[in-house]
Formats: sequence, C-alpha cells, structure tokens
Amino acid sequence: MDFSLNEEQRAWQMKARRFAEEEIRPISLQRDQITDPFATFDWDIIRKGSALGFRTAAVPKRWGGYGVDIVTQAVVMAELARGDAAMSKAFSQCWKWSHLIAASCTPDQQERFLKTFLADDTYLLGAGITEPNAGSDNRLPPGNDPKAGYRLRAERDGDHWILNGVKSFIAHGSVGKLFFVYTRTNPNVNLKEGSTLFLVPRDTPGFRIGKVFNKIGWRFYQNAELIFENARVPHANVIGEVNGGAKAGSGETSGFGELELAANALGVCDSALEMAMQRAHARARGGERLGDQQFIQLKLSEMHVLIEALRSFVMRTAWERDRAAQGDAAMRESVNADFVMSFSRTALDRITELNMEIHGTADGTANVQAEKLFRDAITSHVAGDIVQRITPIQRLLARMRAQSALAAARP
Amino acid sequence: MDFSLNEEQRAWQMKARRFAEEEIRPISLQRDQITDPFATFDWDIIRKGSALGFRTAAVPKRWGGYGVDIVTQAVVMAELARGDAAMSKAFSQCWKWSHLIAASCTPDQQERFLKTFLADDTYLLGAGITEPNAGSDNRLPPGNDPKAGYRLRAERDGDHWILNGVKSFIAHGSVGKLFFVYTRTNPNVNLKEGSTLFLVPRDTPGFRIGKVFNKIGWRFYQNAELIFENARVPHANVIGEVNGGAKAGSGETSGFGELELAANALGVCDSALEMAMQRAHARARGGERLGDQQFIQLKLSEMHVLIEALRSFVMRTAWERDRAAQGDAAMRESVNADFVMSFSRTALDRITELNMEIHGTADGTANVQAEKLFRDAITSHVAGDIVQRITPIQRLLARMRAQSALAAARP
Amino acid sequence: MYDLHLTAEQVEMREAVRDFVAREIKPMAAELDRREELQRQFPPALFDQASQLGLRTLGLPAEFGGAGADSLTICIVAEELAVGDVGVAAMLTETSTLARLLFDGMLSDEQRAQWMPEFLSDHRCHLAFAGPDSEPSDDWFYHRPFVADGRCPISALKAANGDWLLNGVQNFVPNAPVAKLIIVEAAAADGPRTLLVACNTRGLEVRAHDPASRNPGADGEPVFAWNNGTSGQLVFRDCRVPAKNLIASAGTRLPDRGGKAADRAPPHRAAMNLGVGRAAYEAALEYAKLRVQGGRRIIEHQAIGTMLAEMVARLETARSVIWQAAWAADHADAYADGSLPHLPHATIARIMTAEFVHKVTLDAAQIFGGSGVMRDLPMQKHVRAGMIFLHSNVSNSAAKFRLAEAVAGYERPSPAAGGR
Amino acid sequence: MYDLHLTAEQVEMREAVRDFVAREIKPMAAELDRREELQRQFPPALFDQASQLGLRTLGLPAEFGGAGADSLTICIVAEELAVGDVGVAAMLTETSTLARLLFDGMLSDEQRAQWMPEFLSDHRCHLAFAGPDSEPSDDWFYHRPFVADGRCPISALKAANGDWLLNGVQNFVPNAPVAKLIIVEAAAADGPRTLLVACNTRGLEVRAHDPASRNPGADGEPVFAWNNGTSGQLVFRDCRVPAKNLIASAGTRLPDRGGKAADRAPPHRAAMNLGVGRAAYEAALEYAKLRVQGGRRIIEHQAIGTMLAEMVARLETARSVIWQAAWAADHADAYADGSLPHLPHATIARIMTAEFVHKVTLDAAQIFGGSGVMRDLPMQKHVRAGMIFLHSNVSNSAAKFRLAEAVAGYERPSPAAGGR
Repeated sequence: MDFSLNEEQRAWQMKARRFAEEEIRPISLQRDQITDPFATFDWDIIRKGSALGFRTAAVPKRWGGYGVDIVTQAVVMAELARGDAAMSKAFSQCWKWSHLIAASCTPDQQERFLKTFLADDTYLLGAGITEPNAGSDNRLPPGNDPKAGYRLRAERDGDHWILNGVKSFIAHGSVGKLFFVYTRTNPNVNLKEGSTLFLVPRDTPGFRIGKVFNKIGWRFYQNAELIFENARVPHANVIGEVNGGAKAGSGETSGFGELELAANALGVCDSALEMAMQRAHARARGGERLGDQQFIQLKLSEMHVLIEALRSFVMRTAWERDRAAQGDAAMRESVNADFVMSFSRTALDRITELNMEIHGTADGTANVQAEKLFRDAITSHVAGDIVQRITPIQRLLARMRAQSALAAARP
Repeated sequence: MDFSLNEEQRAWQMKARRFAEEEIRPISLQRDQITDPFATFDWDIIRKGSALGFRTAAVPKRWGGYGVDIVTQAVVMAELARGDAAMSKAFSQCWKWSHLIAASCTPDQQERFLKTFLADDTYLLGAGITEPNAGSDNRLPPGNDPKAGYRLRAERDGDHWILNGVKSFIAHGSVGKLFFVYTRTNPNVNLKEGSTLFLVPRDTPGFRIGKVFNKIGWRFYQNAELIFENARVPHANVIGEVNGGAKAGSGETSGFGELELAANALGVCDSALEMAMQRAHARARGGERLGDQQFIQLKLSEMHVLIEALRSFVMRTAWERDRAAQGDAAMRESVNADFVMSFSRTALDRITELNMEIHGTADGTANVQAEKLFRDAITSHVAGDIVQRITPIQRLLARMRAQSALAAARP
Repeated sequence: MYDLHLTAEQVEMREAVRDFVAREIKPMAAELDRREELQRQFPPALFDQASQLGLRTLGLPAEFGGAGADSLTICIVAEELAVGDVGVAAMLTETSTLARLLFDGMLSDEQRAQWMPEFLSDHRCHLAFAGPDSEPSDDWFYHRPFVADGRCPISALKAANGDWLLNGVQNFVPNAPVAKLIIVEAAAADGPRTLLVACNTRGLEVRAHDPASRNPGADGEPVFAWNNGTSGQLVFRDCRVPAKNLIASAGTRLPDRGGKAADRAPPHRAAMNLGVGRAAYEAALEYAKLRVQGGRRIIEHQAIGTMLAEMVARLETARSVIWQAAWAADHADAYADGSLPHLPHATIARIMTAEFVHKVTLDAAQIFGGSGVMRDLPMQKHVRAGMIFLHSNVSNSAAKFRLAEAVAGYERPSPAAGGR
Repeated sequence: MYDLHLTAEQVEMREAVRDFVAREIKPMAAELDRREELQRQFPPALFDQASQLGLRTLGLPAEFGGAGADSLTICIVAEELAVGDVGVAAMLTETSTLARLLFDGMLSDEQRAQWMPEFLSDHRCHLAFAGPDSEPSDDWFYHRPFVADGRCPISALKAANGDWLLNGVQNFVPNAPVAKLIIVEAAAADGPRTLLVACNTRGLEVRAHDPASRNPGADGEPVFAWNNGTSGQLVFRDCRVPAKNLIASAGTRLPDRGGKAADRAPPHRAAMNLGVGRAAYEAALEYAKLRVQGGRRIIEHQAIGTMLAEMVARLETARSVIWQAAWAADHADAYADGSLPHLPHATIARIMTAEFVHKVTLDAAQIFGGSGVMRDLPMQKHVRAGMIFLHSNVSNSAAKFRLAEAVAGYERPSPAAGGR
C-alpha cells in the first residue's frame, strides 16, 4: 500500500498546478461569461498548454509523446480542473485518442494522424456518437432492435464511404481537427452488428459544423453539431473492421472515459472547497468569523469528507487502470471506473452546492465564482446518470450467472 | 501509487477472512439473539482468535507481539467485521492499548501489564471515559468550564489514589481485565488541566462492574458500568503525569480509534453487499431474477459505489497513519482519520438500509440477518456524530489562522 | 370553502385519546419496552378502556353501532395512539378497519345479525385477518400485469354437510393473539374461500411465536416477526367451520395492503407512522432542552437546533398531506370539482410520511447519543418502527411504482380471480 | 369543519391564470429564455393583460380598489404564474405585496388619496422597494440577539424647506426596471427614513445592470444578479423628494424578507417556488412519455418512473403545506382553537418547498439529459430558479434557525431601531 506519487508523477502534478494557477484561472471566469457560445474558445491557452505537453501527454513515448501513466493523467486532469473544468477537459479530451489509437488503429492510421497531431499545437480531437434521438441507447442498446442507437449512415462507394446524417452535442465539434465518427453500415441489424467507426478529418468534403450548443456551464468546452451531407471518407480511415464499430470502440479498456470525468470533478471540488475554507476563515461579522459557526463547520466537514473519499477512490482507480494496462487480468475486470464516476457525480453536486450555501446570496446577488462552479457541476450531469449506474451492476450480475452456470456444469 | 497489499498483509487478510467465515459467522446470529446482555459473550471465540494472533496483533514485536502495521490492522478489522461487527471490535479494542502504551506508558508499566496481556488468552482491555453526564464534552470541552467533561474523582492518599465515581457505557466493561480510566484530579480547573489517566486492573479493591447496557446491536460486544467506591489504585499506575491526562491520551496520534470504526464499518458493508448481490442473483419471481429489475440494480449500484469509495478511503488513511507512525510530519497533521470515520457512518447507514430494502419485508416479517446488520449499524451511530464532524474542521481553521497570523507577522 | 378548522368533536376526541395515552398507554409502554417484542402482552384492562372510548369500533358506521368516525378523525386518533405505543395503535386500528370491512361489506344481513351483538358488546373482541402468504417482491412490478403467486397456507375442504374443514399453519398473523374473530382466506380445490372463524373453534390453536425460533418465510429464507403490532401463529388441524361462516366465495384484498384500492384509502398506517415520528421528536426535543453539553443546553447548538427544525418541519408536512389524503378518501367530489388533482393522495401520504419519519427517528436517536440504541429505552423502538413502516405493507419502492403508473396513466389489466 | 374544497371563484381564478399563462406567458417565456437574464424585458402588453386580470393588485383589499384576494388565492395565483415564468410571477407578486403594505399600512389618508388613483388606473404602474444592503450572514445567527449592520447605500439630507435630497447608488433592486413608484429607505443623519419616490423624479436614474460588469456586493466580493424577477440599479444624484413623500420615519422591514413577522406571513414565495418545480416536473413528464430509449417510452423504465413519482409526491406535499400556511396566515384563530399547533407554518412551507423543488428540478434536468443544461431551453432556468429560492431571501439554513428558535421557545430581544 503506497498512496504517494513518484517523482515523475509529482513533477507533472506541479507543472499542471502552476499552469492552472498562472494561466487557466486568470481567464477562466472571463471565458465563462462570454455570451456567444462560439466565442468562448481561446487558442492561446491551448498553444501554451501544448507547449507544456498537456495536449499530447498520453501519447506513448514510442510515437513521440510523453506516455504518462493513468495515475499521472488523473493527477493532471484534477489540477487543471482546479483552474477550470472545461479547459482541463479540452486537453484531456485529446488523451482518449491516444488510448483508442493504441487499442484499435492500424500502423498506417497511426502514421498519418499521430504525426500531425504531435506537430500541430492546435490539433484537437473529438468523437461523434450522440445523435438527437440516440443518447442512452448507444451505451445500453436494447437487445436486437435495429432502430435503437445512432443512425448516421455510411454507404460504400468504391474506395470511399459516403456519410449522411447529423451528430449532436459533439465535444470539440467546433474546434477539432479530427473526429472518430460512429456510423451505421448495416441499418437492418442492431447497433452491435451493424456499425463502423471512421476517422474523419475536419476538411473532409461534405462534412461541416452546425450550431454550437449553448450550455450553461463548461462554456469554454464547445459541443457542436457535426453535419454530414454526402461526406466522402476513404476506406483507409475505417478503424477496425467494417460492421465492427462496437468492437473497435470497446477495445479501449482503460476505463479512461469514466476516470476522466471523476478526476475532473475532483479538481472542481478542490476549487470549491478552497473558496469555502477561505470564506469561513476570512469573513467575519460582529467579531465572529464565519468559520466559528457550527453550521458552517458542518458544511465544511461534509465537503472535506466527500472530497477526500473521492480523491482516494480516483487515485486507487487510476492505479487499477494502470495495472490493467500492464496486463493484470483481475484489474481489467474491475468496474471501479464506472463506480468512481457515479461517486464523483454525488460529490460534485453536493460540494458545489455547499460552497454556494457558504457564500450565500442576499438581495438577489450571488458570488460569481461559486455560481460558475455550480453551473459547471450540473452541466456534466449526464456523467453518472442512470445508465452509468446500472451498466456495471449488469456486468457483475452477468458474471455471477456465468460463474454459477459453470459451477452447475461441473460434476 | 500502489494499492496492493504486501505478502505479509495479504497473509493476515486471508487468515482473518478464514477465521471470520469458519468461526465467527457460524455463531454470529446466535450470539446476537441472546436476550440477556450479560450472556452474549463467548470466551471460546476469544481464545481461538487469540491463538491466531488477533488479540495481540498490534503489540510491537520487541515486546513479543506481532507488530503489524496499521494497513494490516485495517484489513484484519474489516475481514473480521464481515463475520460480525461486535466480534471484530472485541479484538481490535485490545489494539488501542498497544498504541497507547507505546506512546505513553513507562517501561515498568509495560513490563507489568504487557507480559500478562500476551500470556493470558482471555486478557481483554477497556478504557473508561464516558460518564452519564459527560459525553461529547469529553471530546470537545467547552473552554474553561471546570464542570464540563468527566467527573470521576481521584484523590491522592500516599502511594495510592482513591477513585470515586461511575463510568458508563464502557466497552469490555464486563469482560475486560485492565482499564484505562480517565479521572479528575483537580475538579476546580478544566478538563485539560485537571485530569489524570490511570491503569486500573479488574481486581482493584473498591472497583466493580455495574449493569451491562442492553444495546439493540453489537450484542456480543458488551458495554458496562464501572463503579468506583473508594477504589485504591497505586500511584505507579498513573499514565504520563498527574493532571496530564488529556496529554497522556492524546500522545496516541495514530488516529487508530477513528480508523478502527471505519474499517469495521467497511466489513459490515461488505457483508451486506454480499447478501444483497446474492439475493439479486438467486431470487426469481415469474422467471425473472430480482437483479433483472432496474430499481434493484440502482440500489446495488449505490451500495457498490459507497463501499468502494469507503474501501479506498480507509486503505489510504491506514497508509497515512503508518507514514505518520514512521515520522512523516505532514501525515501526522492529516485529519483524514476523522473524515473517514464520518464517511463510514454515511456508507454504513445507507448500505445496511439498502440491503434491507432489497430483502424487503412482507406479512410483518423481515430477513433475520439483514435486520441484524441494520441494528449493528445504528448501534455505532455515535461514531461520526456532530462532534466527530466538527472537530477536524476546527483544527483546520485554527491552522489557517495560525498561518495567516504568521504571514502577517512577517515583514 | 377551504377551511382547516377541526370540529369541536375532533378536538375533543384528540384530547381524550391524548389523555388516555398519557394516563394509560405511556406508563405501560415504558414497561413493555423492556421486553422482547414477541413477549409484549397488552393488559386486558387497557383493551376495555380503549373500547369504551370507542377506539375499537371507530371506523364502523354509527348505523352498525360503531363510532362512525370519518377518515380524518380516524387518522387523528391513530397518530395519537402511536405516540403512546405503536403496537397498541396497530392493534386497535386493525380491529377497527376490519370491523368496517366485515360488517359494512362482507357479511350478509343474517351473518351480521349473528355476530354483530357479540362484537359490539365484548370490549375485548378483536379481529384478525389471515390471507395468502405474500413476499416482498409481490409488489415489485411496474408497468405490466401483476402475477400473484402467493398461496394460502390454509386449505379448506368442503364436508358433506357443507361445513369447511380447515388445515394448515399460518405464521405472523397480525392481531392473532388478541382476536376473537378471525377472517381466514383458505384455498379450496376450486379457488379461495373466505371464512369467519371464532378463535375458540375446536381444531384452531393460536400460538405465540417463540422469539428465538426462526421460521422460514414465504421465500424459504429465515425471517422473524417485524411488525408494529402483535402477531401470532394460527394452527388449523381439521378445524370444522360451519357453512354459514362462509363470508366470501373468493379471495379478499384489504385496501391498505396495496393495490389500486389503496390509492384513495384512508391513510391510517401513515397516521400511525407519523405518531412514531412524533414520539421520537418529542422525546428528542425534551432531552435537548434539558441536556447540557458545551456549556449550554444542546438545543442551543446550531447543529441540534437545525436537526430539530428539520424534524418538526417534516412531521408537520407529513400531517398536512395525511390529513389531505384522509379528507380526500371521504370526498371524491373534490377530484371532480378541481379542488384536488387526480392523484392517489393516500399513496403520496404513505411515501412521504415513511421517508420523513425514518429520517426523524434516526436524527432523534442521534440526539440521544448512546441512549438512542438501548433496548430498554423507547427511542430504539421508534427507529425500528420507522423502518418497518418504510419497508412493509407495500414498500416505498413499490408505492412509487404505483404512483408513477398513475401519472403515466397506465391501466393494469385486471388480475386473475383470487389475486390479493 | 375541515374542508379542502376550493370556492368556485378560486377555481375560476386559477383557470383564468392558467389560460393567461398558456396563451401569453409561455410563448413569450420561450422567447425570453434564449436571452441573457439581465436582458430579459417583459413586453408591456403583458403587463396590461395581467393587470386587467387583477394580478397586479391581487393582495390589495377591495376597499382600496384591489382584488382583495385571500392568502390562499394569492398562493394559487403565484404558483400558476411561476409555472409560466418565474420572472413574471416575481414581478407581479412584488408589486401586489408592496401595494398592500403601502396602501393598507404605510400611507396616511392624504398620501393614499394622492397616489392611489394613479396606481389603480395605470396598468403599468409597478412598485419596488430599495432598503438597506444585506448580506447572507445577516440571518445566520441562532439563539442570540440579532445585530444588523447593513447600511442604506442611499443617503437623505433634509433641505431647508423640508424636502429630502437623496444621493447614492443601489444595485440589484427587484422590480426597479418596471417600477413607477419606489419605496426608498434612506439614511438620514439621525436614523433611517422611508420615502416614496416616483421613477421619473429628476435626479433619479434607473439603469439596467450590464451582464458583463461585476459589482462588488455588500461584502466586497464580486457578485452578480441572481434573483428570479427583474432587477436594476438606482442612481440618486441630488434627487429632491418632497416632504409629503415621507411615509415612515424609520426603517421598513418587509415581512417576507425574514424576521418573526415572516413566520406567519402568506407563503407567496414558496408558492412561486412550487410553480418552478411544477414547470420542471410537467416538462419532464411530457418528455418521458414521448422519448423512447431502450425500446420503450422512458417513463416505463423503473428508474424514470420512480423519479417522476418522487417528483409529483414532493410537489403535492409542498402544495399541501403551502396552502395550510396560506390559510393559517388569514386564520389566527385556528391556533387558538387547537386546529393548528403553535408553529411558524410559513417558515415550514418555505423550508420544505425549497428543498423539494431543488431536488425536483435536478431530477427533471437529469431526465432531459444534455437538453437539461442548454441555455436556450427552459429546463436549466428551472434548476437555477430552484437554487435561488433555496438560498436567497432568508436561506433555508437561516429559516431552520428561526424554526428551531420557535420550538425552543427562544424570545429574541427586540433589535435596535432601524434593523431591517
């Protein structure tokens, strides 16, 4: 048992903390308050962060990246999110690719896209799954219903595929240069058997960006519509096999997606707690500090308890995912990444709300920063939703069934 | 970052797990259901556990114990509690002594009491703090009020002290052979300045056991009254200094007391989850398993999430306490042991209740074991109470004040 | 015209019951609390007094000799009784509810003429109901037809002369130890039959459950008695019940045991549940005003004050919604004229009260510290009683399914005959 | 006699407001929701219609030309309006509440004669109140005297002819952008004065808050507008107010802004809060009936069904306790005759409703998934409105302190004059 970071991990943590304090925090609120959802992005912070390695941190060393482990990734995400949840996610969104590419891409694809990604300090990545009528069905498809799940159509045309349809709410949709797009290549069978995953560069003919969604929080992080009108994508951009889209995506077993949001939430919680402790310490009325009041102490206590539980759980899970990546079969089976994401939801909602309570409101005004954290928190409420909560249980119960079937089969 | 146990820790875990399954669990419910609160104890399980080292696990090796670290202690407590919370506590209650003795006792005291403790496989330990009118005041004394806190009086009489008063709700009161008794040696000043801690063997003249409290849970673990009527205790049994009782007690900085209940709660939670998963897996109505129902899946999910968060937090805190014991100053300052105890309260209440929900009730009946776990859970509700929650916050805020005073004093 | 004034009769009834609780029930409950649940036995004198106050026949219409109280009054009384002792409240409410069901619905005129005089004149004549076994998951279904597979553990065989021969053992029958008349649903070869059986019928033995013995429940796992009243075991051995005691040729579903009828039934159980919460709150409030820690009465600490405020807010809110549901049970026209939305108010009252009171009892125990979990003090009884209300007789989970079906407009296909 | 029937007038009024909401407010609200909060401006035609329905003068007694509605009717209306748009509800309720306070309490007969005709005849004449600055911790005290140190940012200097010269800037005054008459509490050398100021008085400028500018709040930290109505900045520069406009020679405490008077005040704000919850619930219910995932309408999933059941149970319960408090505000005798316990029912309604609706809005947003957090869709507005009710105008934490003091029987020493 050892909960400490090694030297390299610690160095990344310090670098991220400094960057969050010196670069992210000073512009966080200002970017948040821009009304036009298209105008919230800031390329300068991306370039600065790229220079420090935050964009490419997760690309394995053999391809020229930093190849940091998942513990480091968790630590860096949390530190950056302490400055701004959306800006942290703008970097970590690119890490998914590193995981997926390692799991599922051909050397040719790696060659074509990784080099550009590493060289261009504004090269951002996105993935297109959600469609207006396909949300939780993508994640928990109902049996054999061919109508359930995403419907974006891809049809073969010689060496190319013709894509038609719309993806919505796509992260980095308006700023990304390369997208992982899930399509239906056989609309008559279910999602699992009839979908294909494509690499689609931004400049693909017939592919354009629609509206940017006007979210109430995570303002810097843009979610947009991707519109495909006879978009032509070369066959060489298929990831995995045709009609093997579900498999291509699930080859990435790091559990990074879940851990990513949990680590991000941890950073936001830290930021809220910092504010609340500072307020309790510094604010006085009639000679009495706010923090002298028992009901404030109880709120602070609840915040601390949830945060330290979350920190413990996030770091343990990150370690588990590293072990899984190194081939530990038991860890590969662990569903803690799902659970930690659910737990982060509880902690994040409660902690940002308690911070608002401690700051209070009066005369119809509220503390700007506390309110931003609350908005950021509820914006990510899809993480840790019902599907997120029941999926791992279904897996665990299925495993119990398989084991008892096995036991029953034995003499 | 490494969340795994080393070989020795793992061996203790396996030994405790086997003992819980083979020895504790078979008698747990039966002991629980005995009506007479005096009659619930079972010396046989104590002897068997002693033989395996569970009673003396925490005594340092140089005194002939096993000297296991705190991570191991946490793991063993959780495993034993999986069998029965009260039986686990019957062993771990003895470990406190090992911590306190290392921190505060003289070599002579160690010599006199440790040897007997190690040799006698039914030698159990207890500590007397609570009195009928002194509960939370002992832990959070109100400023300078000499009336607040315990009142048991000790007066000097040559080489002896004469003790008069009553302690209530004392763990192992009816079965212990040695007690750490907090007394007032100067009733005119506050608790901090006027209290003294004594070692009081069971056979001390003038000292006897009163009633055993009839708790609704933790039935095996007996809390009793200690009655002192001109009890004579030698001066050589003073721990630390006269009027230094508060300090003598606080010399034990392992945070073990808090961690103890959190680790115990973890074991009870594991036991409840096991039951609930088994029920969801095995019980079917009309061809459908209970676990196929979404609302059951959500309850199971909530249980898993809380348990894994708690496990992460308990193990991290145990590691921190080991580091603190090894001299790590930052870890010594950590208040996570308080926080993890608060968190364990939340998890324990919720998980045992969810287990009851999953088992349900009908026609005025309930599952016996599920109801026992619920009773055991609420019986420990004093752990994680208001005092427990606000004390660490007061320490953190005081630290902030000291730091800002320091900063202000600097040029 | 919206008006929350109680009638003078209602206020008087409440005062009378409060007085009865203070004088008779509380002193007795304090004594009983020190015993094992299954060994609690109520003194017969208590029955007499309660019956003389009209509590045994509270819900029975005046035309049949009862007190003819409306649902609101019944709830007011149930709450007050439960403040004193939830077991007494449950026992009296069970008899009062069954009396209405039996005498104002199930019995023919001849049957009523036969049993009514005895029931009315004997202050110790209580009622019990023994129906099919059920298990928790009976009510755990949503948006689909209900398939009841609970079986009657009692079998009925028709004798040549038309009498019925009952055989079988039924555990955990509420009111069994005190009932003089028992409504028994038994399985005959061609379907269920409901019979009225006097407790002294030859071949029927009423046994107390041994607290140490663990009977397997309907699902085969060990269970133990966990209700708020008194219950016992019925053993039928060739028990011959005359043909004229047949009171229904099919199964009987009690309205407060779930099902659509429960949606607008008077929320008696919720009212008792509220009484449990009040008992816990009142004890905690009194203690918080007396106990001094930290140099002042603990009620003056913000944390304790906040807890007490939350407790009283929840209890007042629960009462508000219980009374609304009680009134609605007697005033179906209020749904038609727009005064109330078309919702199952009794179900809502049940859900909210159970969750509120559960929290209230845990908080109250917290305020009491170690004394909150002592078997010989009343607080732990409140905590456990609160849990029982939360999980039994349609759990809150199942009640929410029923409420959701109501808002979704789901119409369940009628169950096969004999469903309970 | 306990009776929950609404009068025909109450039902009609509710139907009229529902109709108004459906026809006028909802279409407009959908449009307004796409704008930044501080740029929302209500179309004047809406004011006219609302006023013609009597909503602007709802609480004003009939003898003064108002609708003379009782507290229950006011709460029914406030809830319905807030289902349409909480901002419109807050604006109309502010004017209606202030109208009663002003014309039926603060003004002398002469003053009433001067202002009443204009107020009654001008459908667009709204009212605002500008009092001392407050900050959250103003109400965060328990079991000890209250020391208010909020200062009036507006100063009043008495001119030689008795007129008052006002100077200063006050931020975030509710209704400021729409008010034609403003009740101003200003600090004179010898204590506070309350004056009635017409919005077109020379020297008074009413400004909209720039959404991007961050004004420091009373505690010096940056704050931004966070209320449910419309608010603005008042700038006084040597604004001369005639002596006859002096309406109180001391400060003015509005009952629904906390303090003991709030305990039994009509729970208007709780009713609006409930309307917010209903808007969220109704949208979620509709969506859950339409949206198909997992092969069926999501309302048929147990998890969604349970959430909707909890939502509707909470809302019905909140309405029950709000109506109880509303009725109690008009019927003090019910406390005396034992129909209601001696408790601050408005405070209880406020606490329960705020917590319920907060949870309801979060659940509703959860059902909507990503659409629940889109700025140009109404759901996020409900979530934020719910948070505002939970934390502002006496936060729930402070309301619980007041309730706890009530059950503890704590009597606060009267505050020094001028406390708000």
